[in-house]
Amino acid sequence: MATMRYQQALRLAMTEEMERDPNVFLCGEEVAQYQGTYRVSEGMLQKFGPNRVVDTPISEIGIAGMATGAAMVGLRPIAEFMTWSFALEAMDVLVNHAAKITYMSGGRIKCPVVFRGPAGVGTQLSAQHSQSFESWYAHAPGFKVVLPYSAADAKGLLKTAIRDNNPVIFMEHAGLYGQQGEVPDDPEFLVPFGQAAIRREGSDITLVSYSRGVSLCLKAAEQLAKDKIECEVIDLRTLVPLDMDTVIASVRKTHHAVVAQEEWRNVSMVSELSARIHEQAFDDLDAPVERVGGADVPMPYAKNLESAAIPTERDVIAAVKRALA
Amino acid sequence: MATMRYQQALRLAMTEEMERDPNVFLCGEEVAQYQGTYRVSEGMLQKFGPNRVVDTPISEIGIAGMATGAAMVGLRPIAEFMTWSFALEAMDVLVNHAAKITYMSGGRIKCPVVFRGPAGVGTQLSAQHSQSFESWYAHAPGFKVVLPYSAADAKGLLKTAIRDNNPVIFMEHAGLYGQQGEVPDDPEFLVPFGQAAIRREGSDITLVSYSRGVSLCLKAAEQLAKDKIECEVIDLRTLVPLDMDTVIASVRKTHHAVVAQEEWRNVSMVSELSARIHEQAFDDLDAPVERVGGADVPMPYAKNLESAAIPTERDVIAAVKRALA
Amino acid sequence: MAKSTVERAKASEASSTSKSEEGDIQRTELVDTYRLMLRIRRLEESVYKKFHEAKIGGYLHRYDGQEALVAGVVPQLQIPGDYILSTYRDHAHALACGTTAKAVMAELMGRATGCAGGKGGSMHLIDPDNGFLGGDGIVGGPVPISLGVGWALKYRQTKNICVCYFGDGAMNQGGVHEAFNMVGLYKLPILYILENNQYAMGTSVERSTGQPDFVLKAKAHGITGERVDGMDVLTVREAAARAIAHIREKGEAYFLELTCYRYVGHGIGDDNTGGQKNYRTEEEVADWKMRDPLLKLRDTLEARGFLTTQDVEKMEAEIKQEVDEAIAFAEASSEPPLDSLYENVYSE
Amino acid sequence: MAKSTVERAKASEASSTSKSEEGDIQRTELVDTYRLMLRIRRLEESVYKKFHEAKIGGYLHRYDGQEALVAGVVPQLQIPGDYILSTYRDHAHALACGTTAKAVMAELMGRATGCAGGKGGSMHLIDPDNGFLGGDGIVGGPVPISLGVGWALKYRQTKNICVCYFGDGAMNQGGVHEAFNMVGLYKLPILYILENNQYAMGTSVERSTGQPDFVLKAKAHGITGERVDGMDVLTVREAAARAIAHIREKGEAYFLELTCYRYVGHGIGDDNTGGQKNYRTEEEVADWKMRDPLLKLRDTLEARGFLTTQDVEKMEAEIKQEVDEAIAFAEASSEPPLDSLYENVYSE
Ligand SMILES: Cc1ncc(C[n+]2csc(CCOP(=O)(O)OP(=O)(O)O)c2C)c(N)n1
Ligand SMILES: Cc1ncc(C[n+]2csc(CCOP(=O)(O)OP(=O)(O)O)c2C)c(N)n1
Ligand SMILES: [Mg+2]
Ligand SMILES: [Mg+2]
Repeated sequence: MATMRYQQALRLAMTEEMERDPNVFLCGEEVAQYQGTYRVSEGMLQKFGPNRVVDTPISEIGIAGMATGAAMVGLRPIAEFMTWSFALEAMDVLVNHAAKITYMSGGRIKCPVVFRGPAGVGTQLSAQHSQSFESWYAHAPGFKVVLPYSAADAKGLLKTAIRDNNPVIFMEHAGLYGQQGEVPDDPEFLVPFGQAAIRREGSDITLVSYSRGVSLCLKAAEQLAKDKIECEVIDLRTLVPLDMDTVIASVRKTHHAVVAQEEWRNVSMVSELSARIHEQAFDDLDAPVERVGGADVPMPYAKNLESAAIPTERDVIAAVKRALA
Repeated sequence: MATMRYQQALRLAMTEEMERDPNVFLCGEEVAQYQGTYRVSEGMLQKFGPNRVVDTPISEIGIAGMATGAAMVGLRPIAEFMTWSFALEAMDVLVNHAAKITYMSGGRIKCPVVFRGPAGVGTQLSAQHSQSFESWYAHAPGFKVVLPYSAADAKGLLKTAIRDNNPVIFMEHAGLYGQQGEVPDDPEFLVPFGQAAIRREGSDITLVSYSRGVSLCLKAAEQLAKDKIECEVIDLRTLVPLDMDTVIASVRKTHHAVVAQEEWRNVSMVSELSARIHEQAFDDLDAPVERVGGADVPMPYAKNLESAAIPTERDVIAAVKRALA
Repeated sequence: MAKSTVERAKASEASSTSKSEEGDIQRTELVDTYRLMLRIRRLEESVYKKFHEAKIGGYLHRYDGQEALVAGVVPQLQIPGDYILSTYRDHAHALACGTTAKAVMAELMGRATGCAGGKGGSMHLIDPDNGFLGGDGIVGGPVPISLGVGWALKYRQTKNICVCYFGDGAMNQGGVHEAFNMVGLYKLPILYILENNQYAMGTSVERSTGQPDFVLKAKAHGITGERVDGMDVLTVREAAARAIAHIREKGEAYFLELTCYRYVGHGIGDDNTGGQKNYRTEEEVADWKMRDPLLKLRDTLEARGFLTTQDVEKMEAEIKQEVDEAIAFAEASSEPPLDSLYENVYSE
Repeated sequence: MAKSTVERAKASEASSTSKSEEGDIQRTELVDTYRLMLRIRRLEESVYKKFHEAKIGGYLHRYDGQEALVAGVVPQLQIPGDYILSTYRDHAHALACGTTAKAVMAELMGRATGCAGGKGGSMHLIDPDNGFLGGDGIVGGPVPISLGVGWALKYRQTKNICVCYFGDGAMNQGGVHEAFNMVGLYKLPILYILENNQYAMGTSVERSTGQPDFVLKAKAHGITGERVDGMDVLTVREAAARAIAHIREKGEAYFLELTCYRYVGHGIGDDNTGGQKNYRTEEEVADWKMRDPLLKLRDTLEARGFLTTQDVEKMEAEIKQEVDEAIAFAEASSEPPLDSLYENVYSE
C-alpha cells in the first residue's frame, strides 16, 4: 500500500503494464515531451522512449485510427484524448470501427485498445469542454465503459482495461486527479470489470453513482446520518458491464433508491439505472427511484451558473428526502 | 388532402418552404444531380437550381459546417446526411457547435438549421449502416429531435423544423419512405413540436413509441384487441421537446405502459421514458413499465440474425402480456 | 495462391523489376495474373443474379473494370506478414488475398461458413489469416485504420507493409488527411492505392474536388506518389513494384493513384433504379470498356505465346466451376445459429 | 473604430495599395493601427492578474506577440458586412472588430454585461453586431463554420468576405481539409489566416506535420496563398490588402500563413506550471521579442514623424484608463441571474 494521487495511480498502472507487456504503448496529444497536459504521463517518455510514448498532432481521428488499427494487428494501445470532449471528432472510428470490428468479423479480429483521458466538468471551461458522454458509449454496443472514483480503482481498473481484449472507454475525472488514496503496490492488483463497490453500508436508502458522483453521495450520506438516515452508497465502477446484482440486492434491503451522476440527465445512465431498478425491484420499492443529474443545458461559463448546473450533495440530499417522504 | 408516400411528403415540405423563403436551401451528398439517394429530393435541382439544391463532396464535417455556418448568418439550411450513421463523422460540428452556439453566445446567435436523412435499420445493411442515435441527440442539450411516423407528419413536422430557429435533428426511417398516407395540401399545414399523437385509443395499457416503432405498436394492438386487450398507442413525434402530459394522462387511465423503439435499448429513449413514467405516475402503475428495444449488438448482416435483432410486434405483445400478467 | 512460396520469391524479384526486364517476367506469373482477374470478373458477374434471387441482401458493390488494381498489386505482397485494407467494394481484394470463392460467396449470402461467419456481408469481407483486414462500409474508413496497422509494423521493426485501398470520393474525408499527415510525419510502411474510378456514386471527381491532382494532396502531407494507368495491369505491376520497393527500403509510405472505371452501377441499387443515367452516358462506359484490362492482358499474353484460346477456354471452365461450386457451397451452408446473435460483441 | 466610414473608405484604398504607395498611407491610419496593437497588448497584460485574483476562471489564452495578425487585417474589413471567426485565443479579434474593452473584460469575468452575457467566457467572446462570430474552443472548429459563412455571403450575392483565423496545430484537423476542399470547389469569399506561432501547445510545427509548407496544403485543395512575416504589421497590411482585393474581385478564397510567436504560455496553466520549459528556451522567446511588432511600428512611425514620445505616453495613459475602466466596469457588473441558467438553450 502506498498513498498517492489518482493521477499517479493511473501513471503507475500504465508504467507497470508497459513494463509487463512490450505490446503496450501510449499515444496522444502532449503525452510525451510535454509530460502530459494533466501530468498523467509525466516521466514516461524518459522511461520508455519515443516509440512507446508517442506525441501526436492534434488529430483525434488519426489518434483513434492509430490505436484501433494497431490493436487489430495485436498491439495493445492506450490512446489519450486530451479531454473526452475531443473524442467527438473521432466518433466514427470509435463507434463504427473499434466497437464493431470484432462483431463484423465474426470474432476473427480482436481490438484490445484503451481510450482514456479526463472527462466531465472542470472549473469554468465553458460548454465545449465540460461534458463526458459516458451515456453515449454505454448505448453503443461493443465498448466496455469504465469510470474510476478512487485512486486504487484508477490503478486497478486501468490495468484491467489494458489487459482486456476489447475497446475500453476509460474516463478519468479531471476533478479527481489530485485526490489522494491508498493504492496497492502489487503489480498484479487488478480490479475486475462488472463488480460494483459498496462505499458505505446503510439500511434506509440506496445511492448509486460512479466517478465523482460517488463523492456527492458519500458527502450526502454523512450529512443524512446526522438525521439518522443511513444511506448505502454504491460505486458502479463500470457502466458496461453493469453490476445490477449489487444494486438490486441493496434496494431489496433499503426499498428506496437515488441514482446520481454529474452529466446531463436526459436519456442518460441514470435513466437506465432508474428503468432497471423499477423493472427488477418494482415490488420492493416504497417510492419511485429518484434521479440526480446535471442541468440539461450546455455548460455556462459564469461561475454562479456553472455551480447551479452541476449537482451537489444538496441535490442528493433533497432527492433522498423526496424518496423517503 | 392527397395520398402520397412519406418520401414525397418530405419533398413537398422542402419544396413549399423553399418557395416560401429564399433563405432555405438544401445541401448534401447526391441530393441534386443524382436526384437523391432515396429520391427524396427528386426534381428539386431542376426546380430550384444548383445554388439552392447543392451537391457536396463526401465530407460530413464540411456539410455540417456549411449548414451551421450559413444558419449562424441568417440562412435556413437543410443538410441531408445520406444516412444518419455518417453523421458520426460530424459529431463535433453538431454537438459542440450547432447545438451550443446559441447558448454560448448568450442568445446573440440563432442557428436555424435542419439536419435530416434516413435513420435506423434497413435490410441487411450490416453494422455500420443500421443505427440512428436519436438517444444521443436527445441527451445533448440544444437540439430538437424529430422522428415522423406518418406521411402527414413527415410533411408537417419537416415544415415546422425548417421554420424553427434552432438546430433540428430530423430522422426519417428508410423503411417508411414508401409508406402511403393522406397528406394535407395546405402550405400552412404545420405539425407543432412537443405534441404527441394518440394513434389508437385504449383503456388497458399505454404503448409509447415513435418513428417505425409506432407501426409495431399498432400491429400489436390489433392482435391484442382480439384477446380483448385494448391498447392506447401514442406516437411521440418529437423526443425533444417531449410531450409527457399525453403519456402520463394515458397511463393514469390504463395503469400499465410499454415503451418501444427499434434502436439499442441500453441507455436509450425508452430508458428515459420508463424512468419518467415511474417518476410521474408511480402510484398509478399496477406493474413496472416494460421496455422493448433492439438487441444491444452491432447489427449483424445475416437475414435471420438481423430479424432476431430488430423488435417486432411479437416483442411488443410479449411485453404487454408481461405488464398485464 | 498469394501465399505460395513461389509467389513470395517472385514478389521480391518483381520488386526489383525495371521497365526493360518487364518482358521477361515468367509466363506463369502473368498467366496467374490473368487468371486472378478472370476469377474476379466472373465472380462479380454472378452476384447480381443471387441478389435478385434474394440469396444476397444489403448493398452490393462490384469491381468489374477495376481488376488490375488488385491483380497488379496483391500477388506481389508477402502474405502472411503484409496487410491489406479495402472499402465496401471488396470482393476482389478478398479473392486476391487468398480467401476462397466459397468463403466469399457464403459471406455474401450471410451463411455461417462465410469468412465473417455471416455477420459482415458484402461490405465486410475479412480474412486476417490471409492478411486481409477487411472491407469497410465507411468512405475513407480504412485510412485512419491503416495508420495504426502501419504503426504496428514499424513498432515491431518488421519489413512488412500495409496496403490500403480507397476511392476518389474518400479523398474528401477529413480522416484521410489526418492519417496521411501522421503517416508522413512518422514515416510508416504503407502503400496507398487510390481507386480513381472517376465517380463517387453519382459525383464525378471534377464535381467533388477543389483541386483534382490527388498526388499533390498526398505530397502536401509528405507522402510521395504518382498517377498511373489502372486499366493496364502490367503498368500497375511495375508501379506497385516500384512503390513496394520504395516502402520496404525507405520505410516510408507511397501513394499510387490508379485511374480506372467502374463498369456497373455504384451498387446494385444504382443498376436497378438506372440512377447511372443521371451522371454518365452509355458511350462513356463503352469507351472505357474498350480499354478493358482483361482483354488487354489477354492480347499481350497471346501475342507472347503465353496463352492460347484453348488455355483461356480451360481457364474459363475451371473458373465457372469454381464459382458454381462456391454458390452451391454457400446455398448448402446453414445460416448462423440464432444464439450467435449475442456472440462476438466482445472477445474473451 | 473599424465601423467608421472613414475606415471603410481607407479600407478600399488599402485594398488597392501597392508596395510603392505604402509610404503614403495616412498618418491617422497607421497611428490607429499602433493604438489597436497597444490596446490589445495592454489588455492581455492585465488578464492574468485578474485570474490570480479569481475574478477570471477557466482557460485563458493571450495574444501577446501576435497583435499584427489582427491589427494588420481587421481594420481593412467592411464592418458590418464582413465576418470574422477565430479561435479560443480571441481577445484581440473582439477588440479589433470593435467590441468594447468593457464587454470583453466583463465576459472574461463571467458577468451579465459581457459580450456573451457571461455564458461564453474567454474562449467564446462574440459580437455579431460588429461582425465577430466568435472564438471557438475546438481546434480547427472555426474552419468548417467559415465554409457556411462564406457560402451564405456568396448565396446572397454580396461582395462581403469572411475572415477565419486558426492556428498551425489546426492544420492537422480533418475538418479543416474537408472545408478547404469545399471552399476551393465552390469558390467562396473567405480569407484564411493561419496564425503560425510555431507551436500547438507544446508541439512545434516540425513535430506535428508530415510536410511543413502550409501554403501547399491549401493549394492542394485549390486555394491560393502565401506566407508572410506576421511580426511586421505593415507587411501584414499589404498582404491582407492583396488578399482581400483578390477575394472581392475573384470571389474566391485566399490563404495567408502569418509567421509569428506567442510570448506567454499556451494558456495560463502553461505559465503557472512552467510547462513551457519542456518545449522552448528563454533565448528563443527573447529572440522573437526582438522582432516585436509594436516596437517595430513605433520606430517606423517615429522615424516618419507620425508619432512622438509624448503621443505614445498620451496613448498609453488613455489605454491604461480604458483597461482600468473596463476592469472596474466588469467588477461592478453583476453575475448573470441564476434563472438565466435555462435561457438561451433555444432561440424563440
Ligand atoms: C462517411 C460516409 N459517407 C457517405 C457514405 C455513402 N457512400 C457509400 S459509397 C459512396 C461513394 C464513394 O465513392 P468512392 O470513394 O469514389 O469509392 P467507389 O464507390 O467509387 O469505389 C458514398 C457516398 C459512406 N459509406 N460513408
Ligand atoms: C479538437 C481539439 N483537440 C484538442 C484541443 C486542446 N487544445 C486546445 S488549444 C491546443 C493547441 C492548438 O494549437 P494551435 O492550433 O497552433 O493554436 P495556438 O494555441 O498556437 O494559437 C490544443 C491541443 C482542442 N481544443 N480541440
Ligand atoms: Mg470512385
Ligand atoms: Mg500555434
